[in-house]
Amino acid sequence: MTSKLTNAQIAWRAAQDLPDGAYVNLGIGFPEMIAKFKPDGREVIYHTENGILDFGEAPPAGEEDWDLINAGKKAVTLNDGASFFHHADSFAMVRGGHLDIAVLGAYEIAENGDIANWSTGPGSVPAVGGAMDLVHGAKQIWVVTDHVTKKGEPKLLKECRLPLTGVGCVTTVYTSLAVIDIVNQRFVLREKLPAMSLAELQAVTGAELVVEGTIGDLIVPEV
Amino acid sequence: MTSKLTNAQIAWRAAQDLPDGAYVNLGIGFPEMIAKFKPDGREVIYHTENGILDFGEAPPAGEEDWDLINAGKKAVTLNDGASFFHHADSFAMVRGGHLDIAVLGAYEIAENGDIANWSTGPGSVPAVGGAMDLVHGAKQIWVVTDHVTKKGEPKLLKECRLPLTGVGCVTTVYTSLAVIDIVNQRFVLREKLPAMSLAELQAVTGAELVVEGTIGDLIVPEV
Amino acid sequence: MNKICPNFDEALAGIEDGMAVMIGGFGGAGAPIELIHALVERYKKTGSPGRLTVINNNAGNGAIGIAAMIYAGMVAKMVCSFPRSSDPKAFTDAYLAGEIELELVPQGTLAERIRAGGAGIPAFYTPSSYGTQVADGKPIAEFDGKHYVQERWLKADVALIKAEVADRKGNLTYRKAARNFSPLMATAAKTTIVQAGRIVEPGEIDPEQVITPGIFVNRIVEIPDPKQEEALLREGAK
Amino acid sequence: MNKICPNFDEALAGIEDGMAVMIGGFGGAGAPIELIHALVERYKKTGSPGRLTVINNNAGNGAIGIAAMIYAGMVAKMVCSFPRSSDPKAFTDAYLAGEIELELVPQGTLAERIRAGGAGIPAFYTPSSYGTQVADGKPIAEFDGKHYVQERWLKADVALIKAEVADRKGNLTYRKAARNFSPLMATAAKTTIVQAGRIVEPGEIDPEQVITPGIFVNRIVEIPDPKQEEALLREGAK
Repeated sequence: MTSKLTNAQIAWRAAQDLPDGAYVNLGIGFPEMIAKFKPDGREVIYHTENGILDFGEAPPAGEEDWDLINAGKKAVTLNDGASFFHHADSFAMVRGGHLDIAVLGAYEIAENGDIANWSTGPGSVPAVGGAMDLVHGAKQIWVVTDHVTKKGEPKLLKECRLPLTGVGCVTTVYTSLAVIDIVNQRFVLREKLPAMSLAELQAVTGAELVVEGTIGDLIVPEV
Repeated sequence: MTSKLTNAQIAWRAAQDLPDGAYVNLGIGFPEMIAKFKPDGREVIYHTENGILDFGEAPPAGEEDWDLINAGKKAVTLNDGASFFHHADSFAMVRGGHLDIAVLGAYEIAENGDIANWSTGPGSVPAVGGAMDLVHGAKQIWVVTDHVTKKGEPKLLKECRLPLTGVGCVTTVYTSLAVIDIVNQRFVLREKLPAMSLAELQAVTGAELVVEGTIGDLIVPEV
Repeated sequence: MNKICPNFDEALAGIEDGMAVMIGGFGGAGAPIELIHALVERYKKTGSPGRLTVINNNAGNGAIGIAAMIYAGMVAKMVCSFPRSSDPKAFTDAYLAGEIELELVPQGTLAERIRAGGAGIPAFYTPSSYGTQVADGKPIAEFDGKHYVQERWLKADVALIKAEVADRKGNLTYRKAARNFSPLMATAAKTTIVQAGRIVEPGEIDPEQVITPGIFVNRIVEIPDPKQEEALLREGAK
Repeated sequence: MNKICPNFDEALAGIEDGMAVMIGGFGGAGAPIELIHALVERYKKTGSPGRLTVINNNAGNGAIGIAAMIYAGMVAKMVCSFPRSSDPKAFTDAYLAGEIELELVPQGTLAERIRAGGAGIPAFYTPSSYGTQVADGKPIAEFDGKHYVQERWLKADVALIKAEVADRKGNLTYRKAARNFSPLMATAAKTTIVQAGRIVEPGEIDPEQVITPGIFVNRIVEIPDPKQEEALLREGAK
């Protein structure tokens, strides 16, 4: 197997697709990194479930205001034009289809767009947060993820095995090996690492990779 | 038939029952007069459907601000402690049971608490406004009304004949002749004009007047 | 990101025949008179947009605002709670002549349906109108021993609203009771078009005091010293 | 009308065993630490109120706030979306030991259920959780070709919330993202109890800027310089 993208590089690649003027919710953890790599010259407005629109970067250490946090409970700052609102209004933005993009992590993604990202099954404390709302709200649902599990097993599957977060909702998957759109319940390969053959990629993917037109090279700088 | 109360006198009588600290919605027209007669020393907070809590009296003529109106489109003023909110929040106050009292006019009231006050039937332009929400929202629904129609027919009936505004919701009726509570789907007579006998009052009432305990004298000053 | 339009043509572009148009305002407070009249002028010149469904609490007063739309013949249907006003002739005549359709919705249900449209709630239950003609044909359900009427969300192609202050990102504040339905309508329309009395830089509206966050707004046109419908009527506007 | 209480005893009077208590806050922002700890102290002294159902987005962090309630043994059930935190030991241990019940609700559904409780909407439909375990046993309906889950309103006996400014009539403002669930909870509880950092005269809060109108508030206690949960945790509070 060839070398793969780091999480930061996956985030960088996803960030290149952020359109100017988009309203975007970045999931807790890994997806939050995307904001760092937004291309210059594009204005993107970030939403957080706990009631802020148009927040900015983290403040310098020691200057945190713990009443000014994002959904991951990390301290943030405000951009000019920010607003505060309560949780029902915040999820009206989500559920009402007003966000352009929501980006999530995932345990599993199925070729029909199903996603599992909240529960590894019985025995743990279940926690869902806003994910079940986000997957049905934004116009596009992006997933950023390693292409395979830590054990090397495919995370892109014909059907999810873990408890679902949402059905038929994912639109694009940015992985450590490829960029894949979900179109008509199929994984359509858009880009792959140039050093990797289609057969090699298919071998670590749990459902058919459909090719439509040219496959782009997934080339990402060191970040 | 003996003399009867004027609308202003009916409003005065209803106003005497406003509790200190109550949140109250006064319907368009006749019920609005109640505010004028609130006994001194009681603080009552008025709600209007179009998004104001704690509004005050009408401004002097010529000093109206037409962005500061009540549901009857009349200019109002603000008390200290007023607030503005949008229509969904306004009706959350209504539907959610946060108002203590809503006062409405009526064409007909039935002994089970049904009220008809929005439509005189086919041929006219129907208009319902906020009445269908108010009748289900406030803890108490008061009606202020002449005891009979202009033709002298009872407005208090066994069953409403006109299209209903709400079912089983009216709690007290202040009429030109009497004060009547609706308890267990019966008209319970609380007060009547002293010059009028119970038989006389019953004769202009379309359903049985139940007497429980003493009937008070409905005595109202000239206003 | 700059949602400010230099003129009515750009602000009102894409409003087509047969669309559903939410219009802010309760009585004269919040009525976006300049936007409405620009649309009426366009209709008079081009014959479009016609056959509109107009959603507002009322159905016009006198001969300005929504009443002017009705007189111009642009309105096929009104969705409202109270189609009466001090001078309801425009609507009343058209309605009694069978030239305009009416969907009568209790005021709180109208507000909640619009909110639901903006919030992605396809249906909800309300006690309002249970047992009345207005509930005829609607699903009824019992919860905790009480009956409720199922109501559907209400969305629109376009919302025309009036704000007091706006910034280029679309953040809005309103003036007093002119707020009414406008923050809800902004959430429930595909394209929300705002006339604002004043445009400020982003950040000049305190984030605590933004009433409509910019995500709900698509286009803004600045109308300093806007007309107030009720004031116009009292001045005898025709 | 004066909703201001001179002390915690009056502010927290009437909270009884088995009640449902909504507690504002998301993470540490908006957590009414002083109210919570006054209630914990009362429980430790008197053994009441116990067996509480606590409704909050999270399930406590470290050993303060809701975690302190759990450690004290007052909480029978948590209704929340995300019972994890940087230090979720209090809840996790109790949950895995079977000592505390969990009703897991997606965050947007939790917010909407509370809003519905306050707004007199007994049930509504949401796309959230359709096709997942979380929807098991809930009614499903199709609208316009898409499936939705029916959710019920959520109410409480008591809400404990934290405001920045209050007046004696109960009008409130919040501080930044400490707003979160609190304005909703204020509407959905029989008794809403507020700790406010500052009390001002009615009229000093601009009517345009009131976030929670006083109709939703029952009692207020003034807590100048309130503790912030997250700041306390970072200072190493136990």
